[in-house]
Amino acid sequence: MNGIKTRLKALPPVSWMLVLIIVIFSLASPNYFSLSNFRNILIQATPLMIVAFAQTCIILTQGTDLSLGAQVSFVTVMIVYLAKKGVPLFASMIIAVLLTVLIGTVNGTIVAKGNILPFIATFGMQNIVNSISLLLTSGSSIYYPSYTYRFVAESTFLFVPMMVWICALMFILVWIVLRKTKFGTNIRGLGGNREALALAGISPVKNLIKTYAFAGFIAGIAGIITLCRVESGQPTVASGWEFQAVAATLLGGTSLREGKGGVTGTIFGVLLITIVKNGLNIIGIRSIYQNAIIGSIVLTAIIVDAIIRIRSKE
Amino acid sequence: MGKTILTAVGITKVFPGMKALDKVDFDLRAGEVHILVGENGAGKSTLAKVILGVYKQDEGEVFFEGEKMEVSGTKDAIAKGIVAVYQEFTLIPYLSVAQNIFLNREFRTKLGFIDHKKMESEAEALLKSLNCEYINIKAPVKQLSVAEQQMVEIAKALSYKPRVIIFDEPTSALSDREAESLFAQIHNLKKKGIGIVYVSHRMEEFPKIGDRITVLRDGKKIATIGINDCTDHELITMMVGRDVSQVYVRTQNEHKGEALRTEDLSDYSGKVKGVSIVLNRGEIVGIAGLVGSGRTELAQLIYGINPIKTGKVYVNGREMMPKSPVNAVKHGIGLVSEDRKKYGLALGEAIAFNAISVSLKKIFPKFFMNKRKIYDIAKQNVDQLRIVTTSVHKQCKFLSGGNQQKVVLAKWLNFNPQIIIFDEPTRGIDVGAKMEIYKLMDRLAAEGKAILMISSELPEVIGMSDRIYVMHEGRMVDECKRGEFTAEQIGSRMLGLGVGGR
Amino acid sequence: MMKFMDELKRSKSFFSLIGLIGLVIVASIIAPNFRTINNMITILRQASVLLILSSGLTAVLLTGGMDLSVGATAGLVGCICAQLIKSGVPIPVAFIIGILIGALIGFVNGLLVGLLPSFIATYATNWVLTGLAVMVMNGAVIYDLPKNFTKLGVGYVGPIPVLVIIAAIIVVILYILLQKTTYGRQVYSYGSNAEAARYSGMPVKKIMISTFMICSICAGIAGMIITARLNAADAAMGEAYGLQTVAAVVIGGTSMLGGEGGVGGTVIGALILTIIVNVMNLKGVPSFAQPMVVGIVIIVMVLFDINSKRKQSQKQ
Amino acid sequence: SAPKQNNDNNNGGNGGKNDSKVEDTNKDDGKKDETKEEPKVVTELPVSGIGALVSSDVKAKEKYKIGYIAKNTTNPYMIAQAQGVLKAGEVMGFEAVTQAPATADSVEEQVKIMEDMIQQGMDAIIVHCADSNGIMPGVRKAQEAGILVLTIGTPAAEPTFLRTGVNYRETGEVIAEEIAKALDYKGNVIILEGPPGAANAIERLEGINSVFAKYPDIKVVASQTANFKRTEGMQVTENLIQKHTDVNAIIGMNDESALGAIQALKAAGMDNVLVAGFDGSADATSAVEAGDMYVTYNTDPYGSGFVACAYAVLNLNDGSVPPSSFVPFPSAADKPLINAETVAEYKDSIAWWKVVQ
Ligand SMILES: Nc1ncnc2c1ncn2[C@@H]1O[C@H](COP(=O)(O)OP(=O)(O)OP(=O)(O)O)[C@@H](O)[C@H]1O
Ligand SMILES: Nc1ncnc2c1ncn2[C@@H]1O[C@H](COP(=O)(O)OP(=O)(O)OP(=O)(O)O)[C@@H](O)[C@H]1O
Ligand SMILES: [Mg+2]
Ligand SMILES: [Mg+2]
Repeated sequence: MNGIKTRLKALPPVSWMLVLIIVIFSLASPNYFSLSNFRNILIQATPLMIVAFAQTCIILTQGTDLSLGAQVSFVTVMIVYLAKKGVPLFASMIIAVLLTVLIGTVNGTIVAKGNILPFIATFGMQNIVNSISLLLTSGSSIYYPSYTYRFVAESTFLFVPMMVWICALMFILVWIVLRKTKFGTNIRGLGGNREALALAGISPVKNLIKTYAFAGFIAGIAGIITLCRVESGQPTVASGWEFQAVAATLLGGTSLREGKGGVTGTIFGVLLITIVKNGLNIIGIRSIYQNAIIGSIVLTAIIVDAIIRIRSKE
Repeated sequence: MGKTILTAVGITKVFPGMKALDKVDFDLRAGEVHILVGENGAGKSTLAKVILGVYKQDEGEVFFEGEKMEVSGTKDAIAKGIVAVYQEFTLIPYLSVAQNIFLNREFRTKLGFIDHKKMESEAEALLKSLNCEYINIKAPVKQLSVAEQQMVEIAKALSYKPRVIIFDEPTSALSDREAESLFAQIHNLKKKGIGIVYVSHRMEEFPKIGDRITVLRDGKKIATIGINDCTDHELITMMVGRDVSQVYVRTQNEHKGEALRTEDLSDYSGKVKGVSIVLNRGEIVGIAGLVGSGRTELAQLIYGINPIKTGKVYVNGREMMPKSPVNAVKHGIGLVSEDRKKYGLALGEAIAFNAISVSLKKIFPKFFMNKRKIYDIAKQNVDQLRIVTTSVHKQCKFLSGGNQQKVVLAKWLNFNPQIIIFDEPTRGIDVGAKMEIYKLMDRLAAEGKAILMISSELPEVIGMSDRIYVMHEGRMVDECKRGEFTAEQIGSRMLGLGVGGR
Repeated sequence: MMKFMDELKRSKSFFSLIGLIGLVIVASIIAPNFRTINNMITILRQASVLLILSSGLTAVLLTGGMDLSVGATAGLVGCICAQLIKSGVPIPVAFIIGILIGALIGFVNGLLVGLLPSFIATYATNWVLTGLAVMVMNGAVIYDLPKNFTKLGVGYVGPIPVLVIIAAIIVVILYILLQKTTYGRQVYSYGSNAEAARYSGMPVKKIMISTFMICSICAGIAGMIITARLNAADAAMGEAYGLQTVAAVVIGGTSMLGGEGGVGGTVIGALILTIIVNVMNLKGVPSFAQPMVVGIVIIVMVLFDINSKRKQSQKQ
Repeated sequence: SAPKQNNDNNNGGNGGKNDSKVEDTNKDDGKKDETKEEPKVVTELPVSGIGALVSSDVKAKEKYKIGYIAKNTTNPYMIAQAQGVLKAGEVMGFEAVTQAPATADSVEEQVKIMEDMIQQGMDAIIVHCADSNGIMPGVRKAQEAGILVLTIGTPAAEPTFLRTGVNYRETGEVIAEEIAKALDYKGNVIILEGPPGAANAIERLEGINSVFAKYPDIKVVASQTANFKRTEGMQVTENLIQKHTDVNAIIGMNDESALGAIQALKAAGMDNVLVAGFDGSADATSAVEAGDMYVTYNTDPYGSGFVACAYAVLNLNDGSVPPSSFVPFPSAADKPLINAETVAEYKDSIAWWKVVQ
């Protein structure tokens, strides 16, 4: 019992705001509080959620990866591009993910060996990857129908949508990596004290590269999921997700400094953003007000969160 | 004492623009404590890091048990059992104590995952052997106090079951009690035949643990001698390269009226409880106390860093509300903080810019500035305080600790405040620099400035102060004039014993 | 002369300058039309908005902060200004209101940054401001502004576009403010070590907030100038500038960690970005490939800059 | 009840699982053969007039809920289209809900909005697709939930109940012909393309190129993207006229980029270059009036939204279907060109943008 209480207390403040927002929306619209809508929300949250998992790993190393959104778009394009060339869909998926791992590796190498701040290095990479996606598609989307998409995006297993299962799987993967492996320890070390890692005989450079590559891998999976949702190669589908992922990660209690935080909180951050968007649509707020409202809610959540954190420290 | 296990021959290490080590020889025997002393920037840490493989030497070689060591990061050293407690913080803030101790040597379960349980129980045992069972093994080290963190660092080093262990100023963040348990541990290690290199500026520690001493000066080895073969005085002379007859300089002078007074001062964190002190012009007042007794917080309250909960501060008899350092500085108060890297200096900026950072508006009241003038002022500071540097354009991060502290002092001298609070002004700096700082404080007092000095080195407090306040757990528990009490008496007051006085 | 060269070499934007010169040489060789006076003026005109935005942002980056909301601020202020002018407010008044709104946005950003990492605070305000711009415009586009206003964007004084003059004035003001005044020194001190600046009795909150205000005011001016140049205002017009501005500042050698760099470098950075796009258009590089070139240039420039700077500072 | 789905629309995934409104015409569950009859076909356009003049006699029999999804909230074009839907709701008597993605032109968010609209139990969804392929999952889900899906402008990859809005290829052809004629079939042309991947811009471009291909003396000297934006139209033009000083006409893939080109030309003092755009926006109208723009094309978003609603309501009322799955509106037959001759009338009575202000 006490265990539950402390666990509840350990949840980031954003989780409480989440409850509040759900209550408000439920009161505002009869269509809101339904099982099917929550399923809907979970499905909608999945791609961003997975990207945010990747971003969390990067933020734990005191970095940000602005190329994640571009990587996701790139994967949707690459898979379809290859499939159209006759490569089996499954093999295309593997190749595309390997390519994002490669992109991540390049990112990591520039950041670690070139001493460039991740923000700017990955911004450069974002441009490059975007370009590649556009060149591959000549700018438009490419269509390659397959039943696989629907299997991933629309089927359920034990009453839970397949998307959500995949998301859960990715969560477990990242959680285990961060919590139960040496690599995860090193990720925290990269954010917390790089010197200490080096002195303990761990190569910060190698681990940084590995982290970006790992993030690339996760982004690759997010790309596959996104492909299944939009059923076509979309060169710009995920632009801006990297920033939303940063916001979600920070809302979830991961800090831009010192390797503090983890992937659990990130879930709440992503849910907040998704739930607000969904709710505003369901209660039918005019779209020209939506951006201002979503932005204000995210801003408020971040401020409240910061104030609570500062208070609790004092 | 055992046979020689580690030898360094003719080590030279050049950093851009300077020679940190110049053909230094060094050797360590099994079961001995070999103390390394020298002024700031003498090259002690550098030597330690060359031995560990952190730095690649430009000349010379290091042998461990007759075998030449490779320089490839710390890997080789760790494999051979050569480890260190570094001068700088080497923990990872949001990993648990246990994870930090076993960093890169994590226990794994059969599946290859980290075995947190096993690491925690091992860590617990280790800390117990250091009398630190009160440290929470599962907590992120970020939540520990500085002293506790230092003990974790030590535990981490010991966990390697080392053959050679290098301590680089391990006690500078520790209280006496913790230092004692470290010394006990060192004696244990000695008995087990482990070689220990011990770097420290605290000379009173040497006889307690040391066997031999090597003195470095300006990157050169001056001598290696047995601990009983020289006096403190001789040692200091070797370190600074000139005769120093007297460490503490204090010319008596008249006190010319009250400069600063606090009444019943308390802060929100509860670390300062109803403190009332008085500080006169021309006087040096020392505050003695244990680490954590709230002295720094008191200084910060007066200086306006933290908000005051209750109480008042008077400057020259007039009440002032220390809302922020801006306000304090306006009232002529200066603070030399205890952590120069964090609060004292912009390490990435040139010496010149640091030196004028407080007096910017005073030198250039008309908004526009003139860089020539800044450089001229800084050049004067460098000459006057004997700051060792190639130019005033040099970034402060390339200076040694003592020289950095002098830049901090320059910054206040240029502003010329009437009240100066020194918080641990000589922490981690060498005797030569220390003495120069004492001289400076004495001069300032003679000029009629009021000086409040917080220090954890009791001899320093006693040697320099005209009056001493003793602080214990946030309260001023005692006050005495110069010569009224012995070190033992003050020490027991600091511990909260024999509270009375007035 | 020697002294000048020395000073230049020591200056933080030395390496960006080499990059710019290299680029100009390459450009003149591969694109013959590049060297025409007309094209030079075109480049300056195109660079103007970016120059104004990035000079302002330099102040924020020097404090170690980040402002991701410049694009949205420009968009919002431009829209409001256009609305005001359309509804009959005199141009100078509208202009001043625009600047005030910019200042207000900067002030709010600054307050938030006291609480949150600037990166995330300004991302959130960016979101809100973008939304506000859409609300202000109600989805419409304002067009056909008075000639006196659009002159700011398209007019000439002699052979020189008014736009370029405005940008030059702002750059010079910021250069003097940051390099030659005690305020500028405080900004640098704050950026190098905010705590040390506070312990030195500097009004750190004011410094930090003021830099955000400078940045947003510049963004506001830029927004109004975009409006004047386009002779129209739409809610999304600032969008493309956000990250580009950051890139310009960083390519110019200003460190995102604060305390290092300056407006001089930023001018170079903004010119580099503008010239690259200009040359690519002249050479007919396909638009899909353009971001790739820009991305590579950003990475290569910053790599070059940072690593040569490191070597240089070690030599000292 | 009668099957209401258009016949040439069977592959759109009408699962018809749980709703009586849409039934599968392929998979016969044999329940009601006797009720099966040919759906009524609406042969005449259910509206009259274009632009602000559009009107209709169609009335909804019930208070249907019809959702509209725009591409963004920053373009007056989209706003006008939403207005058309809202106006139709008023005139025809149904509940209209309009939405747009928070991230401009994000098809992924459009899919999300569709999913959310399914939750709200819409009877019909009208969407201006940001991307033909990307919208498909949403379209399919909506159709499976028995919701009528209509597209305006960019079609969905697979047929839906109805597609309306202009035929982009046709608009391109019409404008290109107009320019070609004005140039006396010879000269140099610069084309300012739309955003990479925007289907409408691509089709429009095809239309233009197919016309110019017929005239060997007309040369397209440069064709670069201006992303539908005025800033970029201006910037790209500024750069291109450095090189192509002898350009005779510039065609922007929309009014915004064309207006940018006009700004650049003016600044460079090149005032005998013909500029053409598409959409008939307010600003373009003034530019035509002022003689800065040669011609633009009234793509009438307002009327298109209105038309789409009319067809949807008719179908919801009694199952009637449009004559084909693509009913262009307005089409060349509606005289959509706005040039010096027609601008006055357009501005006075037709202009769709008047509904926005
Ligand atoms: N990484 C480095 N780069 C450049 N110079 C350095 C570096 N590390 C040390 N130095 C310089 O080398 C000299 C020796 O430094 P070292 O740290 O060995 O001194 P120390 O004897 O340990 O002094 P302290 O008592 O202050 O710790 C100093 O002048 C210092 O400034
Ligand atoms: N802001 C802070 N964050 C983290 N730890 C702090 C902070 N301020 C003080 N501490 C630590 O808390 C403990 C109590 O410090 P405090 O400043 O009250 O003691 P003090 O009497 O000034 O002792 P000393 O100056 O000798 O460390 C010390 O270990 C100190 O380093
Ligand atoms: Mg040292
Ligand atoms: Mg202290």
